[in-house]
Amino acid sequence: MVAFAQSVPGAVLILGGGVPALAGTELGPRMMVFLQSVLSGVLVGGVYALIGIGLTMIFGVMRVTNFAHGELVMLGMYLTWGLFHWLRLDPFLSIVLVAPALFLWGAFLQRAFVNRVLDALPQNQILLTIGLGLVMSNGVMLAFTSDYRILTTSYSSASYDLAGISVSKPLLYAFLVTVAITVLLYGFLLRTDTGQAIRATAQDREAAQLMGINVRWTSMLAFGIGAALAGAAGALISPTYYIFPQVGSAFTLKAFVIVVLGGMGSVVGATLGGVIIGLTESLAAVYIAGGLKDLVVFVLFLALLVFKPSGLLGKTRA
Amino acid sequence: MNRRPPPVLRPRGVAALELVLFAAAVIALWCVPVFVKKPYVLHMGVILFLAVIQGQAWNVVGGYAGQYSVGHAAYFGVGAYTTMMLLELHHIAPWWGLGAAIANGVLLSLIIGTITFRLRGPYFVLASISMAEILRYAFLYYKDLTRGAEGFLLSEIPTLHLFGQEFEFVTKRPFYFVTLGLAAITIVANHLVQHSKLGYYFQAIREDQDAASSLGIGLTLYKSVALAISAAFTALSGGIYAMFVKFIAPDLVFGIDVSVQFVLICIIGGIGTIYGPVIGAMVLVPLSEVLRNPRGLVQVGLASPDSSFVQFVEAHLSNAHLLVYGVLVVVVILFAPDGVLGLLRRAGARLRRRREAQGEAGAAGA
Amino acid sequence: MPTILDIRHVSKFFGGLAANSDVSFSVEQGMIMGLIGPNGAGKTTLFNCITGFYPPSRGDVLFKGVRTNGLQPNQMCHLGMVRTWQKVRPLAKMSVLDNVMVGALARTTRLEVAREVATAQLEVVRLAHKAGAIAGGLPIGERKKLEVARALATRPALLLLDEVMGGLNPAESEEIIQLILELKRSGLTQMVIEHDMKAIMRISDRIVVLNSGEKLAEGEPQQIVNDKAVVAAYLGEEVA
Amino acid sequence: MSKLLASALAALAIALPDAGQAQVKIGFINSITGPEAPIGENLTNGVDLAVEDLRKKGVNVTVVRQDDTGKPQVAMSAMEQLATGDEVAVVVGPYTSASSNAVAKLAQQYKVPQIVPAAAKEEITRQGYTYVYRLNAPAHQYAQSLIDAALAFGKPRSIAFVYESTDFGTSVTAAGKAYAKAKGLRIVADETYQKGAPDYRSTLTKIKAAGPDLVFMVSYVADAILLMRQSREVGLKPQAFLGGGAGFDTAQFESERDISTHVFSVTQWTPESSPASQEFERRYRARFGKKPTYHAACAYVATLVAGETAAKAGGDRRKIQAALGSGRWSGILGDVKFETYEGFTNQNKLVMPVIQYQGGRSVTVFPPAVVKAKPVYPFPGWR
Repeated sequence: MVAFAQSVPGAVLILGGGVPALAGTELGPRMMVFLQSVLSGVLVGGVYALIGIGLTMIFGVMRVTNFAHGELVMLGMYLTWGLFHWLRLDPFLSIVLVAPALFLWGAFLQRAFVNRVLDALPQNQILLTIGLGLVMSNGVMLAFTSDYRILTTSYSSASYDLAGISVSKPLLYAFLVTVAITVLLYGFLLRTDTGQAIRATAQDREAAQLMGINVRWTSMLAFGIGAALAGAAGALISPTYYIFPQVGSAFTLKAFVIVVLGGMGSVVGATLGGVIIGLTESLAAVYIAGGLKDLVVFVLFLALLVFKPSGLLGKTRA
Repeated sequence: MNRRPPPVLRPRGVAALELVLFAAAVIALWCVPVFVKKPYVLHMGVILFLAVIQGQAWNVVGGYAGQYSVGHAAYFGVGAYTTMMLLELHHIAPWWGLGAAIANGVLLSLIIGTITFRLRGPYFVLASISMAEILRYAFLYYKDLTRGAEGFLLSEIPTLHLFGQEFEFVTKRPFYFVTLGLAAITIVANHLVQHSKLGYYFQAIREDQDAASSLGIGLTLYKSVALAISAAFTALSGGIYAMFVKFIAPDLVFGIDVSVQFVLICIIGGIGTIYGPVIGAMVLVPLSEVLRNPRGLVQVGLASPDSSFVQFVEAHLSNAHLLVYGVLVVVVILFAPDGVLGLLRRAGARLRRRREAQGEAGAAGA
Repeated sequence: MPTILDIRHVSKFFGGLAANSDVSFSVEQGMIMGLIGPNGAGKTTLFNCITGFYPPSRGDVLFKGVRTNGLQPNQMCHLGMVRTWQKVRPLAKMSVLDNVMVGALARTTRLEVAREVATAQLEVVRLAHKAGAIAGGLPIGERKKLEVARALATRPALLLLDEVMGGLNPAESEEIIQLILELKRSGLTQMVIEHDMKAIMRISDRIVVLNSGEKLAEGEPQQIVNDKAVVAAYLGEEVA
Repeated sequence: MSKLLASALAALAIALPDAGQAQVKIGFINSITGPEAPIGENLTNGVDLAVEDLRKKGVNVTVVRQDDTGKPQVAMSAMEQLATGDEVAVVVGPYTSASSNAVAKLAQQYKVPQIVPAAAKEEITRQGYTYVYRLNAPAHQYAQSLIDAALAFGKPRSIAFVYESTDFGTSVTAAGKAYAKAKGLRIVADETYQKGAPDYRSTLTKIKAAGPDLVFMVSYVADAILLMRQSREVGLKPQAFLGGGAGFDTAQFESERDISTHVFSVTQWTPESSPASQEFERRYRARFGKKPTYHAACAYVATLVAGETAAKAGGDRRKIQAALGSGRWSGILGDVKFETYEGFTNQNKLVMPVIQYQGGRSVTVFPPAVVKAKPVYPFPGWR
């Protein structure tokens, strides 16, 4: 945690510097509520973004309608919980183990199952991945029962105070890690040969194949990366969430909303989409009702599907 | 992709035989309660017949018209709530309530159809899920109307007076007969629909929407008709489910797992066929019921309470009975995309070919 | 001969790109109109605009004197206009007979009637012996015939054929040519997109040439062959 | 795994025939897995201890356990199985309000006596069911005890409610709102949440802005912990946090000292209440290695009552029902008697003490008759 502790004050400075009006002035309670919910929304949205980016690799790039994405997040959460529970490994450090583990698992799933339905109807992919999701969530239930588990770390409920607005430490760390991962991924996709192969495959499978790209290998890689990102998101969110076998299904839907919102296959779009969903939930909880925040997200999603199916940033749609 | 069912040739003799077998099966099932009094058996029967209705219903829009709705919980839930709320809040008997449930289901299908039928492929699926989720959250939130997460507990079903007789809906027996009857009606209705212009049009839409459209098929109209039929039967099953289980809550009737289960019944049995959902229900229901409550087997006398099977299932699987669903789906999608019925058909076709090879002359008439 | 189809200044844009721009011509009853042009000339887009799959961005399509912009393909079918597809679209899991019955059901709700019509149409395209086969399993030549039979079963006044000879061997092409001519004799108006120049010259009464979305030339086959612009822009490069 | 093993061993032990003793078959529906499982575990332990004690008294009890996973519909099919398949004499449970309420209806229908150990929903014993007996105090007493305590400690003027939208949460909150109004408290927030997506920061911020003197929360385990964590995070600082039992009175909650310290909770039972209770706590700790909660105590007493009564009545459901109605018992919950009063049927009258977490353990601070320590009021701030 040393690395985070060092990086955090800097981040606070940046945030503080970006909003000079906050310093010194007394804010009205209404304004405080607004800013607090915006901040919480953005921070939670960061983790959503990571889940969304994972799915955009799988759905947006590889065109696999992966309905088991939330279960991958769930597996990441349980792995993190296990590492913490038995080895006392900090959740943020456990990413180093969780992400590679999920990468391998994702690659395996792709190779063993998804690969066989790549050219099948989208509904067969959906059902296959739903089936895989059921196997994962119920397998975990067999191993760990359906109890809700909570991770208690020293910083679980700690926060920084920013001119009266509290910044949750675990969420802030999670956000910063998300940003780092996103930047790394973006660099990987843009700068490396493998990254370009993935992007080429995403744009046109057949053309990519003609250009000598090993499409099978690329697909496996993309699915693995997507799963690794989902796992990382699971690790990041576990200090502030509770963990139970069915926790994934809500993430699956959210991830699809984010990917469609941001435009298929767009990493930047998914990041933006995640933050928008986080914000929407947070603001809806304050200004409409806590019980309606998910409903608002789905209404937004439907409206988007019907009126702007290409997403906010994207141009094409299958 | 290239596994396709063999040509379906239906000589008249086969149709007649089918009818006789179907009638015999229904009559035989009708007589079961005379010999078997165990509530567990009747319970299983009711759940099975409901699953048949649900599978048939989903099959109309998902199997025949090819619109993979994974949001059918919307109609199920609306049917359940309509029937339950009319009874609990307005003392309207369920036989009227079920009519209202069907009406509401159809109405809802028109609204959902207008929104979702513009979309294709995964987007349609996502939109259909979203609609059901929106309803679930709305029913959870608007407590004043729906009682939110508390849900409704059935107080009492009034006595039905029909043909000078009194029917009490206290035990599982009457539910057994009602659901058996409705399942038979659903199968017959489905059979009629599929052997009409509607059935041809649904299949054409499933195979190729653009081609269908060029051949004079109004896509929105016929998709909506398919969805309305499907929603009507799904809502009906929801209403009966509410009366039978006696408790409903948003997570119970609007959950995604409900929608997925409807799809699975068809996928496992054989999608787009009349008997697929029947076979799917016959595979899924007993499996999940036994895993959920292995003591039922003890009650029926199929297992002793101390048997290692019962104890193992109870200790390990009863909370994870969906695991078996998951495994089944994966296996079916990968190895038998046409379901159990597809497997049977293929086996049958192989047999027939062998027989045809043996006696050319006899088979030429078909 | 009265005009059955009138295309007036039709343009179709995708984003900023014009797939068709200001195309006008008309088709008279009973004739065969050929539609040719290099790849990407906008032939199929024009078919889509005519049959209701795309609304034209500008201009009008008049069918039997009625403006049909904005009508859906199924409505066009009921008005008497039907098309086939460049890339065949059989209803793969249905039988050949059922495929054609779907077409026939545009004019009836009774299955027996549809079955009779379909059987008759299968005779016309000489596919009756395959009535019970599953459409997805047919070879390409028979799939093309199936498309024609299915379209004919809707009892069209105007049939639009999109490269119905594409991918066929000479014998199969010849069979299709004979079919088209036979249909013409029975009084059916047809509009044909075709790459096989010999074939199109043989069957067409008139030909429209599209190039880069614009109409380059129109006339009888002989005129087209001799049209310098056409030869330069299209035939020239093809021959060379 | 150890839990599985333990329950398997227990089942084995129970299955051993023991001639010459009174044979009794009791059904026990509980949240063995699922979101409420951490509480359910307490009930299971309580039942296990009761079975031991019954054996000592010569009552050979067979407990048929059913897991309702916290879902009413599962509880209902469990009850049907117990009533018609296993043919138990009497049923203890289920834990949650929603399940108990659903099962009560069936208990009445199948004429199987049911003893509700720890479910709060008012209606359970307000529907005139003659086969349903409730040991614990109902929802309105949760609210009354807590609000009375707060009014005795200080001068709060306003109150905010945050609660899970379940039978339990709604029932306790409804009673709480009515009582708060009667006592002149201004209700400044009324926020319900669905369990499953635990991000309450926005809601808590809204409550913080409303500035209530009291924050009243009704939740099961996981949400109770996360609600308090996020309250700390957003810096919510009322005069007092009032927890409505359940998740606020568990070992898990107690162990989260950063957030549990100085939180008040209402309870059905405290180990400090009597020497017998202290003895129970000692035994429980020795056996299970943790502190017993009121759930354990209630389940323990419920099972004792069920076992004794059923043994005396020879397993006859009708006779058990009559005996439950007229009997009297005393034990760690004090005197137990199922009475009919003020619209309640077969309801045990129980005074609910209020506890506060001080220095990592809970101490009784209200009502004055049972006080063991001075309350810390107002809330001194987050550690």
